[in-house]
Order: sequence, then structure tokens, then C-alpha cells
Amino acid sequence: MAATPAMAQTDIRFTLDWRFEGPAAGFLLAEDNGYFEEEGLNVTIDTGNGSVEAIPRVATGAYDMGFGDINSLIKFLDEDPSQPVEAVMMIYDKPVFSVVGRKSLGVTEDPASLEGKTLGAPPPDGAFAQWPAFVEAADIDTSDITIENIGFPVREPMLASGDVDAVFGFSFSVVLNLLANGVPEDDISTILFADNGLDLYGNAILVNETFAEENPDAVEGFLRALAKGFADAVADPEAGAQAVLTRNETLNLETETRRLEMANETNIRTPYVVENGFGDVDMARLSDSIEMLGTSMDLEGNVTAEEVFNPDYLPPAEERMLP
Amino acid sequence: MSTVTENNAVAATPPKPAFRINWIKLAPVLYTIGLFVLWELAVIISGLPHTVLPAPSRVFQAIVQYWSPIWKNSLQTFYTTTLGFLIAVVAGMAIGLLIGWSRAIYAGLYPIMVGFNAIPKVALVPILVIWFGIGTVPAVLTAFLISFFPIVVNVATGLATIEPETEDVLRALGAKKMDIMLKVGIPRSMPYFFGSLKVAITLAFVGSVISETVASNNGLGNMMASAQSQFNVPLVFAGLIMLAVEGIAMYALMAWLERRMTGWAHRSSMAA
Amino acid sequence: MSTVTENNAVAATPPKPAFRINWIKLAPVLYTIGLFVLWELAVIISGLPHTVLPAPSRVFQAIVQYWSPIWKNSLQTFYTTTLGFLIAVVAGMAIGLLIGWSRAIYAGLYPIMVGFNAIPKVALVPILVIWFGIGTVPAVLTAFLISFFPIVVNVATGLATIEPETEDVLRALGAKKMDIMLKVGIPRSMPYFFGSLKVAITLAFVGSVISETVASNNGLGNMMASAQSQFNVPLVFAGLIMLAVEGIAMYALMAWLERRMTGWAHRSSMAA
Amino acid sequence: MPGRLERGDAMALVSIENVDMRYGGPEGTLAVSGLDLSIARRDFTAVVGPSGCGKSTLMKLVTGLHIPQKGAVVVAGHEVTKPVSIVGMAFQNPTMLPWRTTLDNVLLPLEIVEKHRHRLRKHKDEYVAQAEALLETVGLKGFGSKYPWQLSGGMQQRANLCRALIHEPELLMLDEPFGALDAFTREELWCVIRDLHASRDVTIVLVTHDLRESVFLADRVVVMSARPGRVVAEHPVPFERPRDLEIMYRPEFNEMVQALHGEIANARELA
Amino acid sequence: MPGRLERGDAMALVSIENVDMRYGGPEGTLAVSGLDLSIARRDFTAVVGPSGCGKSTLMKLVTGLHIPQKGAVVVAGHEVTKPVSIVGMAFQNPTMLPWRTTLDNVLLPLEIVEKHRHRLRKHKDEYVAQAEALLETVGLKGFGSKYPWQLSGGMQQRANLCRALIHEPELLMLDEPFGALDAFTREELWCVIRDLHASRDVTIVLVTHDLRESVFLADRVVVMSARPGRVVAEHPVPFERPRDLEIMYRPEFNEMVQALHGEIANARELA
Ligand SMILES: Nc1ncnc2c1ncn2[C@@H]1O[C@H](COP(=O)(O)OP(=O)(O)OP(=O)(O)O)[C@@H](O)[C@H]1O
Ligand SMILES: Nc1ncnc2c1ncn2[C@@H]1O[C@H](COP(=O)(O)OP(=O)(O)OP(=O)(O)O)[C@@H](O)[C@H]1O
Ligand SMILES: [Mg+2]
Ligand SMILES: [Mg+2]
Repeated sequence: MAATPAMAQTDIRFTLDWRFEGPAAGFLLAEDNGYFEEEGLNVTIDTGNGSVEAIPRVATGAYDMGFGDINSLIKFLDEDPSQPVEAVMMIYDKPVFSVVGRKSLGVTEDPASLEGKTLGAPPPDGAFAQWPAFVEAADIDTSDITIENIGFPVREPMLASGDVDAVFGFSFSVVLNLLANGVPEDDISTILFADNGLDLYGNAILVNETFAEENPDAVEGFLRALAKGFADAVADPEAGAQAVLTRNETLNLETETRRLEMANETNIRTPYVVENGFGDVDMARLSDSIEMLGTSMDLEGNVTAEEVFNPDYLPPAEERMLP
Repeated sequence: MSTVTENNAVAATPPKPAFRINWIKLAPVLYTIGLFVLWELAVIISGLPHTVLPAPSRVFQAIVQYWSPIWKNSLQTFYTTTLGFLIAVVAGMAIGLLIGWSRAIYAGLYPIMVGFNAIPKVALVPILVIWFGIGTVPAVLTAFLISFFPIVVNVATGLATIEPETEDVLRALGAKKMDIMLKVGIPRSMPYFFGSLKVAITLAFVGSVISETVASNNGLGNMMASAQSQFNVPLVFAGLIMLAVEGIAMYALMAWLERRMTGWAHRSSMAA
Repeated sequence: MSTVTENNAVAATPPKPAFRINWIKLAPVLYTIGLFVLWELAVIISGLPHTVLPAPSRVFQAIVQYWSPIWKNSLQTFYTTTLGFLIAVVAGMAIGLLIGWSRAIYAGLYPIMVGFNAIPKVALVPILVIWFGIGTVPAVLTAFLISFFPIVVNVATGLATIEPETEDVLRALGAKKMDIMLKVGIPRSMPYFFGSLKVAITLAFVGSVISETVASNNGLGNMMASAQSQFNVPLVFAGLIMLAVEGIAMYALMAWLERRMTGWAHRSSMAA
Repeated sequence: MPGRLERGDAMALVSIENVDMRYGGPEGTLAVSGLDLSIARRDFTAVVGPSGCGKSTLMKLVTGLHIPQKGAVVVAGHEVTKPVSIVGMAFQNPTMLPWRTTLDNVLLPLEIVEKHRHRLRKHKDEYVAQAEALLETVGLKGFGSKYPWQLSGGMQQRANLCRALIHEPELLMLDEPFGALDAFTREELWCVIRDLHASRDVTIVLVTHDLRESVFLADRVVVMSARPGRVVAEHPVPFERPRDLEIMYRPEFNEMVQALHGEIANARELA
Repeated sequence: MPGRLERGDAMALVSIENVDMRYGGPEGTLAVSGLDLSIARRDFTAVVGPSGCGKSTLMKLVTGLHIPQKGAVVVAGHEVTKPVSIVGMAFQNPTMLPWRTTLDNVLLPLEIVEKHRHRLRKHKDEYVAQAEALLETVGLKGFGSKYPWQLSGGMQQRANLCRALIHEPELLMLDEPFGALDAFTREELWCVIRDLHASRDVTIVLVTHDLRESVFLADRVVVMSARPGRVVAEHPVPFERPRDLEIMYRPEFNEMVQALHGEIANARELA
């Protein structure tokens, strides 16, 4: 930011989905390595309060761009299609939604093992929101499954203490938190929804449509810079974690590196991305997922894939390849 | 304690024509309607989506539509709040008297309580949940923990501001400290006490709701949290309005009690 | 307003041996130490994991380890809280006087405020964020919104419980209502006002912290939330302790002001 | 007897006409009933009567602190419907504001009354000097900086009197201003009030239990009946002014006091 | 003169020895200084002196509401270090508790004092009847159910007196109990107090500004100097008991009052 801008800079207010943690490294590296500046952008990155709340923040124009859950975006647009918000770049090709259980409590990697168990669910959790669709996709009998409403702060401790048998959550968060709560790694079993028939997308870059129409170049530049940032984060997770740590001194480098690596492996650098480049979506798959969401989210059927995702601002695929 | 039932209006004003509107009686209704109208207008003008700030008309739709769950959850929240509040009243009064009783207790306990109260109670809910499981108990306890402090402060202030002349009446009779507390301290601090109840009851609602949000399968807090995650923001606001209504109902009860119990103190003619 | 600086100790007690310990002075320290010892013991006995309730020793380790971020975030929180609190003091006093001024305003505004206060403020933060972005402004506003109500209630109660005999002194001079408010209403309700400040300041901390939790890149709220999501619970508690310390510091300031401003009301010899 | 005792509402500063005053709603205590009284400008009226007969009520009716349910109170030509601003009132119970020093309490009327409040800031020193002089007159020199609760009962009463005088009101209402004072202080203050009345254009109404006080000070003594109070007799005081304390040793004086004494004995029975 | 005026601390109920009392710390007001007084059991002592001289302070010293900085106050053989429980005190300002009705205010001492509090619940009716009788004696029949702020000044003072009497204390401290009363009510209450003293084993200390009152009621009149107060003279009252109101018309009576009058004139100068 110290460098004098060569051309007039465009300001972009950007909201993350969550706090400064490992998976945010891509954004922070794009900033720290000067990629935004090269594009003539002056980006302010603010923390978020969940991948759901990022959506109204962008829709109302409080933020120009943001990072939020595309499934919630579908629901949001289904409620009110006139809202000026759309996704322009897919980040989590495979969503992190999962149920994490403990083998010692009888939960294995097989979804059927959840039957008869008690599951802990924070109501605002993105994974829990997909539960009805997952039940259908994985063909689970829910008749004797008990769901307890437990908030985020007590989710992992209650699983660690055996009060519940499994919890809903983002795989990388829950696993790491369980480790921090003293659960041995080989006791943890993760049931990733995406691996069991629920083929959804995850978090994407959102943009306020009004802003995008007025500043198409800025949006394009932003995405280009971001692709470089995420490539850097994949190439050198430790540098990515370091970038996070400069913003939040209370973090632990090792944990954040680990978290970033897990996100990279499972959610970002999927086979599809390795092949087709980072950030694009398969419109057919997106349409299917809207279909699937119909069950879990009570959609009215007001939105199509095209209204949700707009690939026009994406840079060419070769600029979006991950190492 | 004795109650004042007499009408304190000292002087009758000349008789007014009978068809005059009683603005005082109407005021709550008028102000509330005014608020809703403003709100509706604000939403229309600002163009905020109903997933952020729904207009009151939409909120009322939601209330009608979801009446059954709203009603059940309201009852649950009302129940936990009232329970927590009652514990807070008893404990707050007791601690307030204790603090008014002894300077050593005051000096020691007060700072700790102040510190404790600067802490958001939501941070304690996880601990309560680990100890008591999810559901009613942590909600009641959170309501209690959040609402006892105003009572303590006001009772202690009431005791500290007793005129020594009034105390002397009892001291001259060789009264023990306990007697002075009972006969002068408590009645004299009643206006302060009732003032604090109005604050405490609203805080109690906040307490039980945040606890329900984090750890409960029912109650308005839980309902609003799930509605929020569904982008059913009108339902969230319906929950908020129910909370407000319950708060006002409890407040009216407190105000009624206050009038009965401390009529002797409310003789001022200022507000007119 | 005049201040009381004289020593009100009416009668000296017989001289005491000089080596006696001043328990009153020591009490805050002793109670605090006692609390920490109890807490440490409770953790050891209950065997709760430090991810739920860390022992104070661990919390202090965390304070030392993370001192630099703790310090920076504490300053930020202190700043937002103080700002929000100051606005609340001014607005609370003003609304309290307004409510004490007119029965129509009282009847109309009071229920709305009560209802508003039964709503958890955290539900409003997202709306504030939409309007003001994240960071300092919503934190200040939340601190304000959460803390003005106790001030309003107490100021209004103070006004309502003025003895008519005192008002008559001014009324007999043909004083306008405004004069009565200024010369009697405000000074007489000062003890109530200061009582409420102690509650309000602690609530203001709660307000700015919950806002920071939801919508800020810094401040203790943000720090604790991120520590919580890392299960760095000792750091969460370190933040809570910092909050408590700041709360106590502000409280001490309020208490000092109170003694200066309302010494005339604090003449009771009960607490001894 | 000077000519200023003529009745007639035209020239009366205060006129109370057939007034009923009931406290606490229709079922409450009827304090005064059928009260009729007229007070001319510059008149010095003393009101006596048994305890609880409505004397303080009368004072509060004249100042407009209470509005009667029946009848009318007219002060300076206007019917009283709210507190009037030309009076200085010394209440029966010294109601000093505890958060103000004695001096600040005495200065209070100056902060309120129109003709002084605008001058107060500029001429503060002058007014403070005046208040201190007044405090000295009543024997409270040096107590201005004390709080009212640091004064003895009699001292509070004297400060209370100062507060009624400071703004030089046209109409001075004194409700047992000397009740808590010893005979000497009392006599000194009698002279203060007497001189005040002589030197200034002021109308005074004094409630008292001390018949000698009433006869010494007043132009006219009004006797009230037991509750509900009304006026049962009015006695012009025939002694010429200026009056000296020595007057009290004159037999006519004691005769008048004795006569009043007897009359009150009757008034207590009447209702 | 009856034999009960002998001095000597051995038989004194109250003895005040060289007492200094200063309010508000070392720099505060010295209210009494070098005060010496001894009061025998069943004695009726009247205390007179200029306003602000420390009479109320003396009363509070004896009841133990204040503890002197110098000297000692001994009541019933024990040095006073905390409020004593054998007294009934009528404060100068009627400090009725505003949240209690007048009757409940009067009953208050019974809820505190050891010998009554345990009997109170069982014998409530009896005590209420007693309190109502007492209220009637002072002319407050029917006002028991009113709140104190619904009473006139004089009525409050009478209720205040009842509160001091109800529990039949051994030592009765009356601080200007009749200040706000008219002459007749006052005389009636004089007789009430006189008869009380005659019929019961009670020691009475009365502060008053009315010298006739002091001479009519007391066995001994104590004159205090101006502040800082101390005793400048003690006068045994030579009139035999029982005394009648007629005694006030006897020349010796008026002579004694005159003499006291002169003495107080001196006391005001002394310090
Ligand atoms: N605020 C009040 N509420 C109800 N009743 C009242 C109130 N003030 C006075 N009264 C009643 O009105 C009557 C007259 O009272 P007031 O104070 O005028 O008497 P007073 O002549 O001044 O008596 P005193 O000489 O004892 O002061 C009394 O019976 C009293 O009980
Ligand atoms: N609480 C107090 N604080 C400070 N000074 C006080 C206090 N009470 C009394 N004094 C002072 O002590 C002195 C004696 O007061 P005290 O009340 O004993 O007088 P008193 O003889 O009863 O007078 P009065 O006849 O006017 O009632 C006065 O100068 C007064 O200013
Ligand atoms: Mg009166
Ligand atoms: Mg006195």
C-alpha cells in the first residue's frame, strides 16, 4: 500500500466468510504479494461472521465483494431473486460440509453408522443446513437419530466428552478442534457429504452486481489476483499461514498451516480443479445441486444456475491453474 | 410492608369536557403504531431486502404463519426467563443487602461482581452446558447471571443513601443492625430495588435467549437461530417482537408491583 | 453542583493500635485471590479439560504469552466501550429526564424501550454492519444501545421519587418546570444516576465485545472469538479477565465521581 | 390604627373566597372549608389556630401550591391556577436542599425569580454579599458554607427564613418561622421582620402559635377554627407602629393576648 | 423540694463528664465542650439554651447516637459506646418513616425493644389498642391510618411524641416536642407528660425553648451556654408536685421564668 499507485486505484471492500484463519491465506497472499496492487486495486479485507452472513453484506452493498457459501446464496436468491448479488468464482470446489464422529462411539466413515446416534448441530451451521438433502442422498434412516441444538463453542467439547456421538461442521475445523480437545486422531471419523452422494459446491467469491457493472475491470482484476494468491497458498502453505499470523498474532503457525493444507487438499485442489483450473464451475453440476437443495432448503424454484453464478469475469483458464 | 392505596392526587383540576381524548392512555398505542409506521417507511425507502430488515407487515405475516411454534417457544422462553429472574431477585436483593451490611464485604465482593459483569455472559454458556447439559437449566442460569447485578447495585445504592436521621430513629431504640436493615434499610431501598427490576427483567430475557441460541432445542433463542440460518429473517423478527411483548408484559407487572409497594415514594407531581 | 469534601465521620472511635491490618483496604485483593484459588481448586477437582474451563494459572500463562495482542485489543475495546458509554450517559440522562418530564412521553416511550431492551443486542449487529460496515462504529453503537436503558430507568425513577415537599420549595417561587428539573430533579436523581452508571459501564463492555465478536477485525471480542474457534480457551479467559479488569477500572472511576458528586446523599453509617 | 385595614377586594392583594380544600380525592381529608379571607397590600396578617386546622394549607393555597376544589383564590388580581411568582415562602418544615450549602440554598430564589436570575451571573459577588449579610442578621454568620444537615434545627429554620427574604418578594408567607428558636433569638428576629415590613413595600402573612408574636408583629390577627378550618374571628391590632419590644409589658398588650387565648380555646371546639 | 435532686454519680442514671463533641473530623464544628451533667433516676430535667448551642447534641450523646471525642457519658452504670436501649427519644424533627402509616410508626419501638418484640405478634391487638389510645391522648384519634406526610406539622410532632412513649422507656429524651403546637394543645400535652412522670418510674430530659414549659414541668432547669455548649447554671424548680396549670399565674412562677430569661440572655453572650 506504500507504493504510489501508477494509475487511479479502485477501492474494493471485501468481506471474508470467517476470521483470519489458514483457509483465508489465498486472499491475504494476494494482498501481501502485491497482486491486488498490480491490478490497480485497493482492497480492504474484513473478517466475516460465517459464510452465510457474507451474502447480505454484499447484497446490500455494505461490501463490494465477499466470500460466502454458494448454497446459501441459492437460498437467498430464491427468497428474493431481485437481490443484486451473484457468485463469480468458485473457491471450494468440494464443500467442507461433514459429520464428524468418533469411532469409539460407533460412528464410522459410513453414513449408515449414524443411525440411532445423537448428533450435535449448531443451527446456523452450513453443514447442518444440508442434512435433509444428505439424508436423501445417502439414504439414511433418521427415525431414531436425535439432533441436539448445540452452539459452536460447545460443539467439539461435547463430542470430546461423549455427550453427543457426532457433530455437524466443516471438516477441517472440527477435526483440528477435536485434536485440540484431546481426541486421538485415529478415533476421529469424518463423513464428508460430498463423498457420499451430495455433490454440492462450497464457498465462492460473491460480488455486488451493481458494483460489478460499474467496475467490470476491477472485478476481473480481483479474480486474477486471487488466482495467483491461491496458487501461492497451495505452493507454500507455510507462507500462507504466516500471512494469516501477521493479522492475528494469537494463532499457532503449525495449526494454521495444517488447516490450510487440509482445505487445499480436500476442498480447493480437487481433481476437477487440477484438470480445468481453479474458480470455474460446471453449470450442469450447479443445476443439479440446486435441484438437490430444493429438498434441504425448501426452495421455491425461483433461481437458475445462470442467475447464481456468472463466469464472465473469470480470467482465462491458463491463468487459473494451481500448482 | 404497608401499601398505599389512596389516591394521591392532591387537588382536583377543574372538570374537563367528557369527550376529551385521554392521550396518556393512548400514548403507548400511538407510539407503537408510530414506530411501526416509521419502520415500514424506512424499509421501503432504504430498499433493504427482507432478508436483512423485513418490514413490520412481513413480520406480522410471519407471526400469523408460524404462530404455533412461536407460541410454544415463547412460553418456554418466558418460563426460563421468569425462573432465572426470580432467582436473580432473591439473590440480588440478598447480595445487595450483604454489601450494604458490611464495608469489608462491599470492598471485596463489589469489584469481583463488577468484573464479572463486564464479561459477556454468552462466554459462560459453554461451561454451563458442560455442567448441566443443554436445555432449560443453562438458560435459567444465564438469565439469572445476567440480571442479578443491576438489582445488587441498586439495592446497595439505596442502602448507602439512607439519611442518617432515619437510621437514628431506630438506633436510638438500641436496635441491632439487622433490625435497622429490616425496618429502614429494606423499605427505604425499595424504590431503588423496583427501578432495578425493570432493567433486570429485560436483561433476563436477553440472557435466556442467548443461552437458548447456543444450547437448547427450544425456546425463542433456538427458534430465531434456526430461522436466521434459513434466511427466514421475518421469523427472526417475529421472535424479537414476541420477546419485546413478553418484556413489556413483565415490565407492566413490575410497574404495578412498584406502585403498590412504594406508592409512598412516588408522590412527585413533576411528570404531568 | 457543589461537592462534599468534608469528612463525614461523625464520631471518632477510640484510637486503635497502629499495627492493625486494614481489612477494608485489603478486602478486594483477598477476595480476588480467594476467587482464583477456588477456581484453581475447582478445575483440579472437577477435572474439566482446559478447553472448557482453564485453570487461572493457565490463563495467566496465556496473558503473558499473548500480551502484545491482548494489550492492543484491550485498548481498542476500551476505546469503543468508553465512547459508546459516553453517548449512553448523555442520551440516557436526556431520555430519563424527558420521561420524567411528561407523562405522555413516559407512557409512550417507556414500553417501547422496555421491549427494545428485552431483545438481545447481538441480533442487531448484522443490521448495524450493513449500515456502517464492521469495526469501530457498530461496536460503539452496540455499547451505546445496550447501556443507555439502565440510565434511563434510574434517572426516571429518581425523578419520580422526589419528595413533593422539595419540589414545593421551587414551585412556590413560581419556578418553571425546567427550573425544577434543573435545580431539584437532576441533583435529587444523581444518586440513582450514579447507581445506574455502574450497571451501564459493565453492559457497555458487553455490548462492544459482542459486536466485535460478530463484526470486527480487532478488539477483545474478535480476539476471544478467534481464540474460541481455535479452542485456545485459556486465551479466551485471558480476554475475559482483561475485560473484568477494564470494567473494574471504569467502575472505580464512576465510584470516585459518585463520591464527589453525591457525597451529600452518602451519609449513612450502616455499612461498617 | 392606620387606614390600611379597609376591606374590599378591589384593593386586596390576596382574596380567598369561600374556599374548600380536600386532600387525597373525594374521600380524603377536608382541610379547610368555607374559608374567606382578604389581605390588603402592605398588610401584616397573623394567622393563629389549633394544630391541624389548615393554616399551612391556607398558605399553600395562597402561593398556588394547591388549587382549591371549591371557591377561588385571587392574588394580585389574578385567580390562582398555578404557583404565583411574587411570593417568598418560609415552609413550616425547613426544606433545605441537602446537596446545596446553606449559602447556595439561600441564593436559590435568585436563580429562579425573573428579575434576579438574569442579573445573577454578573452580579454574583453582590448577591453573595447580600445573602451573607442576611445570614448574619439571623445569627448564622460563618455557616454559609455548611450543608443544611450540619446545622441544628433552629439554625435550619433561620436559614429557611433567609431563603424566603433574599429575593425581596412582594408577598411574604411565613409558616411558623420561629418555632424552633429560643426566646431571645426569636425576639431579635421579630425585630428584623418588623423593620422589614416598615421599610419595604411588602405584604406579610405569618402563621404562628405564639400569640404574643402575632400581636407584636401583625396589623390583624386572624383566628381559625379547628379542622375543617375557616376564619372565626379577625382582630385588628390597635397598637401604633413602630412598636418596641417594650410594648409587650404594656397591660393592653397582655389583655389582647389573653383575649385571643380565650378565643382560640373556643375555636378548638368549633368545627 | 423532694429529696431526689441530690447529686452524686453513684445514684445518677445519666452522668456526663467533661465531654467534648466535635462534628466532622478534627477541623469540624465543636458542638459541646467541657459538658458536665448528672441526672438522677426519676428526675425531670429541662435543658434550655440558645439555638445551636448543642442541646440536640447532648440528647444524642446520652442516647449513644454520637460518641464523644473526649470525656465519658455513663448511662445506667455503663459507659456509652453504642446506642443504649432503655431510652425513648422524640427527635426535634419528626422523623416518621414515610412508608409506614402513623399507627405503624408509633408501633415501631415495640418491634425493636427486647421486652416487647417477642410479645408483639401474639398481643398485637392489645398493643394496637394501646397505640390508638395514645394517639387519642395527643388528639390524633382517627389519624392512625394516615401516612405521616398526610399530617400537618404539629400532628407529626405529636405522633413523634407517641412513638417515644409507646414502649414505656425508663429514660425519656424529648427534644422540643411541642415546638409546632398551639398553646392549648401544648398545655394539654404538658399535663400528659406531667402525669406520666408522676405515675411511672421514668426519668425525663426535656429540651425546650419555652421557659414556662420548663418551669412547669421540670424538677431542675439546666441552662446551656452558646456554642460550644456547656452547662452554665442549674436551677432546681421549687414548686411542689402535683402542679396545676394554675401555677403559671402565681407570681413566684413568673419570677422564676423572668430570672431564667435573664440568665439565658447572659448565656447567649458566653461561649
Ligand atoms: N399532603 C396531605 N395529604 C393529606 N392530608 C393532608 C396533607 N397535608 C395536610 N393534610 C391534612 O390537612 C389538615 C390541615 O393540615 P395543615 O398542614 O394545613 O394544618 P396546620 O394548621 O398547618 O397544622 P399545624 O399547626 O400542626 O402545622 C390536617 O388534618 C392534615 O391531616
Ligand atoms: N450532623 C452535623 N454535622 C456537623 N455539624 C453539626 C451536625 N449537627 C449539629 N451540628 C452543629 O453542632 C452545633 C450544635 O447543634 P445542635 O443541633 O446540638 O444545637 P441545638 O442546641 O439543638 O440547637 P437548636 O435549638 O437550634 O435545635 C451547631 O452549631 C451545628 O451546626
Ligand atoms: Mg402547619
Ligand atoms: Mg436542636
